[in-house]
Amino acid sequence: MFQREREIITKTPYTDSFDFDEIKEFITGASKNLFISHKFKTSDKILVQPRGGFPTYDKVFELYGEFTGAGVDILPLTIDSNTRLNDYEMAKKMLALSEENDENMLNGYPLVNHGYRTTRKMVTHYDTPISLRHGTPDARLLVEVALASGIFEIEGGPITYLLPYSKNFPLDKAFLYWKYVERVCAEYSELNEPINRESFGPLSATLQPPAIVIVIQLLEMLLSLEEGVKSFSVSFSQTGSMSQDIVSSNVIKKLAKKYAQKIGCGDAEIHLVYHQWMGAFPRNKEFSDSLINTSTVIAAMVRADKMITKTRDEAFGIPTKEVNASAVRNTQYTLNMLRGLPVITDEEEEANLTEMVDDIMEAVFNDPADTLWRQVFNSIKNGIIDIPFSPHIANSGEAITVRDKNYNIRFYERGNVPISDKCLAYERSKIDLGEDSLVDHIIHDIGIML
Amino acid sequence: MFQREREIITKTPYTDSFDFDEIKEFITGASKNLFISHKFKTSDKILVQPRGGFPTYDKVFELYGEFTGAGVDILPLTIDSNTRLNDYEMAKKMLALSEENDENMLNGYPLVNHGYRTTRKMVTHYDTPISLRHGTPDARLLVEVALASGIFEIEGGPITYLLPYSKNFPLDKAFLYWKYVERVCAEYSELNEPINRESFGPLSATLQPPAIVIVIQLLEMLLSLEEGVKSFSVSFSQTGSMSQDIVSSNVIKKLAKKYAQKIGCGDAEIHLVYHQWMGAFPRNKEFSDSLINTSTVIAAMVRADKMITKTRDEAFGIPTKEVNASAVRNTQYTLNMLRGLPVITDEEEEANLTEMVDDIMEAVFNDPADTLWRQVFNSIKNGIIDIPFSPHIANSGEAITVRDKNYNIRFYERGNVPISDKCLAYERSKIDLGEDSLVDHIIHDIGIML
Amino acid sequence: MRVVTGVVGNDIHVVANRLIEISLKERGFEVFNLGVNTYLEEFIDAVIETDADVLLISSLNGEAEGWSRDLLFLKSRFDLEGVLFAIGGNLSVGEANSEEIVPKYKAYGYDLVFHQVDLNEGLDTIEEALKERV
Amino acid sequence: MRVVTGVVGNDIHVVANRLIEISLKERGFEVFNLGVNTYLEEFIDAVIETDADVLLISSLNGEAEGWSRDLLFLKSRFDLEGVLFAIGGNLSVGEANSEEIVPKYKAYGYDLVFHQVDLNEGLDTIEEALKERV
Ligand code: B12
Ligand code: B12
Repeated sequence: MFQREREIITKTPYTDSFDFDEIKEFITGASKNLFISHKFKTSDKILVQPRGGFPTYDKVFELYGEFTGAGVDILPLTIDSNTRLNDYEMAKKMLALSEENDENMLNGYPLVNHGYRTTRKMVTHYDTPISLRHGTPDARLLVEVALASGIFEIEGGPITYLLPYSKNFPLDKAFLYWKYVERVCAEYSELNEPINRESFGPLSATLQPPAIVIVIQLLEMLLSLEEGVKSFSVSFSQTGSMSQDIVSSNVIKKLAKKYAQKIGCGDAEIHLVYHQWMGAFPRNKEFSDSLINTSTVIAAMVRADKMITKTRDEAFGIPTKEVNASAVRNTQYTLNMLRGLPVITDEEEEANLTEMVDDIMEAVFNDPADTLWRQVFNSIKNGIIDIPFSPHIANSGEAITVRDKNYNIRFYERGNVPISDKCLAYERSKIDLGEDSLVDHIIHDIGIML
Repeated sequence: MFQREREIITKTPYTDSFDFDEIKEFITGASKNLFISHKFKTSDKILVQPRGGFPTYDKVFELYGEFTGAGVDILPLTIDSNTRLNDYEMAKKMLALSEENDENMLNGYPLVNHGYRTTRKMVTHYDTPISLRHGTPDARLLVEVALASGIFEIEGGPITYLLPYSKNFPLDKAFLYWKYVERVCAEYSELNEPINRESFGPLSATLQPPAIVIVIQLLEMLLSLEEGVKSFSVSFSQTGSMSQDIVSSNVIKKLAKKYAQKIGCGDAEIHLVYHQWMGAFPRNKEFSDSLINTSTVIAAMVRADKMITKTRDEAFGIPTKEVNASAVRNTQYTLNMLRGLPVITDEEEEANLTEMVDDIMEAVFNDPADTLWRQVFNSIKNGIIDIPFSPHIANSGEAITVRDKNYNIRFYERGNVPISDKCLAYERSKIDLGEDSLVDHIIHDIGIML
Repeated sequence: MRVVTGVVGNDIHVVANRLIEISLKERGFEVFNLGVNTYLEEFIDAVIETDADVLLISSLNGEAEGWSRDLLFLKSRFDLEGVLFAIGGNLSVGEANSEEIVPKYKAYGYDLVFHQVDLNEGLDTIEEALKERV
Repeated sequence: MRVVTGVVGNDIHVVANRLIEISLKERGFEVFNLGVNTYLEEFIDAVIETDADVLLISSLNGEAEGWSRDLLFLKSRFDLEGVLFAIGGNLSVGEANSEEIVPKYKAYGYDLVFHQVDLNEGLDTIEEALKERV
């Protein structure tokens, strides 16, 4: 049945024809070096992964060469935004233009159009784990092509790739499409080292409250483990407050273990990924360097297993390969000097955050629906899960957050998010709007790194 | 008597003729903005001070303009190395050459040759506190000229400007010359806001054990407070280990208070200054940027009151004013994003460090000499105080330090430094030379940031 | 004054869009915000439907050029003489400078082009242009 | 082979000097290390006293040029034909490149000039130069 579905999905004029037997054989015999799950096990440093993707094969090949020279740990394959919205026709057109004119008419690699036979050459050539970065609500075809290419880490999830990345895509479909992705990953995980799934914690990267981020991370983890995935990464991005990042890290690590055990999946490997600042970047490139370096120090402080880097060109556009590779080199330099960092805890903040997360999780589990994905689906619709600055129509957008004077992100309005009065009071007690209107305060808080 | 001495000191063909009455009047009426002691009181951020000085007046004036544009808090006036060794004749010759050829033939500003009348114009023009950075064992004339110019922070001390900065200068003389400096500072402190004295914690900037650094900081503080100075800054430079920096900061803050009270000077204001990495810099300028920014983060973590910056050109030579100003701008940018940082303590390490410092201090105080400076003098001669990599003949150089795997600096040999067997055992228990010879290990440890 | 705004193409960067809506309202415009992920045809339809004075398109993710190639054709099908066409945000993939970008987009049919220009600065320019038209 | 070394002028950067002493000894030289803060006359005196084959001067703090102007004069007063004069470290105030620095210092009377050159690389070159002389 499932195999039949896979055949239908993969049969399209936009990609090359699928030979599932050959793919199975390829994965079974694939080099361990292609599996990030293996690298996590065998490395004791924070793995460094940049972002990056160009329209043409040659440009990605060169990009990987640069990254390798800079001491990269994990290579990225960032997909263009047309492919993300399954607009393969537009992607094709723009790819053709990019190839003809040697100009980048796409903001990433149209993997489906390139196909797995071509892409696999590049993957096996570099023999380094590659992570698929996309933002696609319906990633079924894309993930099939990725796995067949030898890309053994798949980022995303039904919530994290929907709420920040889409306006109209139907929520329930996203859950079902991602269920498909989880199942494919789980199946292939039995052939060799496990395929790693990673959730996308940054969400819309703007004033995201850690409680909601963690809830979404936990839920996507559970949805994935349920289907048999054995290696999963939860993630979040720099909040703007080192303290809040440390608190978030401590809480998410503790709760990921707890909730995985709760559904009998305590055997799965759970990792923590930290994203360097994902919000609006300064237009002064030296400031960007400072920001990025500070992110690196914080990643080390929060004891992440992997960190995803930005570049000094972030405010301007897709970075050149040289600039991108420099960011990797500089990050590795800094990580190498940070050793034996202090272990930090903040009992009060951790208790408050844990309580908020547990309360929201409980509300989700109390939804009367029969499966977890339907519970989550309902919880988004009724605003129990609600993120600021989502373009998606299903997201209620009633929860409002602002920064306190230490730049911690706090709930100002909880909307329908079921955090307790006590927790809300705690959050609000930290806020001081001063003379500003709420809107001005929020505009300021969006731009703290400018 | 003392005034007579001052008249003799200041009567030299190398500087302009002193009018003490006028100087007194000037200081009495001087703008509060020139006093760093005042700025410490009225500011709640880490003050940022670059390094810098050029041979000619015009170049320093331009440098200050750049710094001001970059949001500097404290301006530096770095003195050339000939003046530091009282070789005013050579300084004069090189200043002339620099002025004629518009080339920098000196590595700093020959303040004595320029004189206070000229220099004061610049000082009052910028109306920002200036810190005198020199490294001079006999700084009597230099400090007279500085104070008369309106430079109201004087760095240095009889130990910290001797052991790292001189080979043959007689130790006892240095103490007496600095006693003179302290007395002048104390006298002028009564006219307006206090003159701030600052000790130079980086010493030879290479594998300096925190215990010794702190002992020297405390002793120079005591020698200064004894003479009536009311505002003093202890300092140290980045060790290479964030944890060790935090431990050092906690211990030095606690002990500075304790020892100041012990001599009845609990009313003096004591500040903490942190130096960005003072050791060998990488020749990759992006790495230098990363290193410097990491230093900034650590400065915030150790809750310094002031931080002294380096530049991306450190490995190459005296930086241009533009590069130097950029470093200030970037540092302020980073500091501004670091708020509400966690407060960190490490009881075991702090106890060990405190015990070592107290033991050494006790040994100094147990010296039979009748004054503190003689006790310190004897303690250096007999190796109770002993720093690695000192060019000075009086420094015994028997204490040997290496880094542990977390880059903390540890005693490998204590020489004659009176730390207990227990503490030495603790220090050595952290060291693992591995396959390396001691020399190779030390060479590696010197170059960790390369 | 009526203004139609939104983010063109498959672009879902919503933050600027929210701020633009707030700013336009503060300046007294009647705002029809189509939000992110809006195709060129939808913009044109909305302009006609609302009889707008200004069409203010944002693009952040580098897609704008691909979509703008059809603008002249669409414009030619309706009488949109009185409407001010403005586009702003980040108008290229990768770093580019305005000297190159602006003429290119003007040729595509925009009256005002703001590549990496501060929002308030851009809105000031738009208001001035509107005054001149009257 | 006998080598006199040290740091010239009022320069007190001692770390390199310590490493140079160790490296020279490891390479089998008989080393007379005058340490930091050594004037040119003292170097020349030591070379004569020890009958050295090499004078290896370091300078880190940017002073070297000021002191080196007297080298030719000092050399002319003694017969130092057989001695190899080498200088290395950081040979200018501020950043400078070797293409400018090397000829300048050669004109001052040095046989080998190493501006911002790795120590081992420099010592290799010195050893080769010594072999050629024999
Ligand atoms: C946050 C963010 C995201 C979030 C967006 C969440 C959301 N739904 O909004 C997430 C993480 C989901 C995301 C996704 C992607 N992003 Co994004 N993102 C950013 C980031 C870091 C900040 C954007 C932001 O919110 N800024 C704050 C707002 C207030 O500022 P602003 O957007 O710049 O808008 C101001 C000005 O542009 C101007 N302006 C805007 N419109 C107009 C119009 C007029 C007329 C005028 C006068 C002015 C004006 O005024 C605005 C307000 O001040 C930017 C980089 C940056 N700028 O720092 C990249 C960036 C825009 N993203 C980029 C890309 C490529 C993507 C992705 C395709 C892939 C990826 N790299 O992940 C996907 C896009 C998916 C899609 N379908 O579009 C690129 C675009 C590249 C290019 N143009 O060359 C950027 C520049 C990053 C980069 N350097 O690669 N992104
Ligand atoms: C540590 C340090 C200090 C310590 C020195 C402690 C001590 N007594 O040794 C302190 C803080 C006291 C100090 C003081 C000063 N310093 Co300082 N210091 C440094 C620093 C950061 C590291 C030097 C070091 O120990 N490096 C480690 C050793 C192993 O490397 P190295 O010295 O570069 O030597 C290697 C090579 O040069 C080469 N080499 C050296 N000699 C030779 C010879 C030959 C033949 C060959 C082949 C190779 C070779 O091999 C060596 C080993 O690998 C450098 C900047 C840098 N390099 O990162 C500045 C630096 C050398 N200092 C500088 C200056 C100006 C000063 C001061 C005048 C003022 C000031 N800025 O504080 C005073 C000098 C006082 C005086 N009278 O000389 C400048 C020199 C400027 C220039 N040349 O344009 C530098 C470059 C910093 C800067 N960018 O401004 N300093």
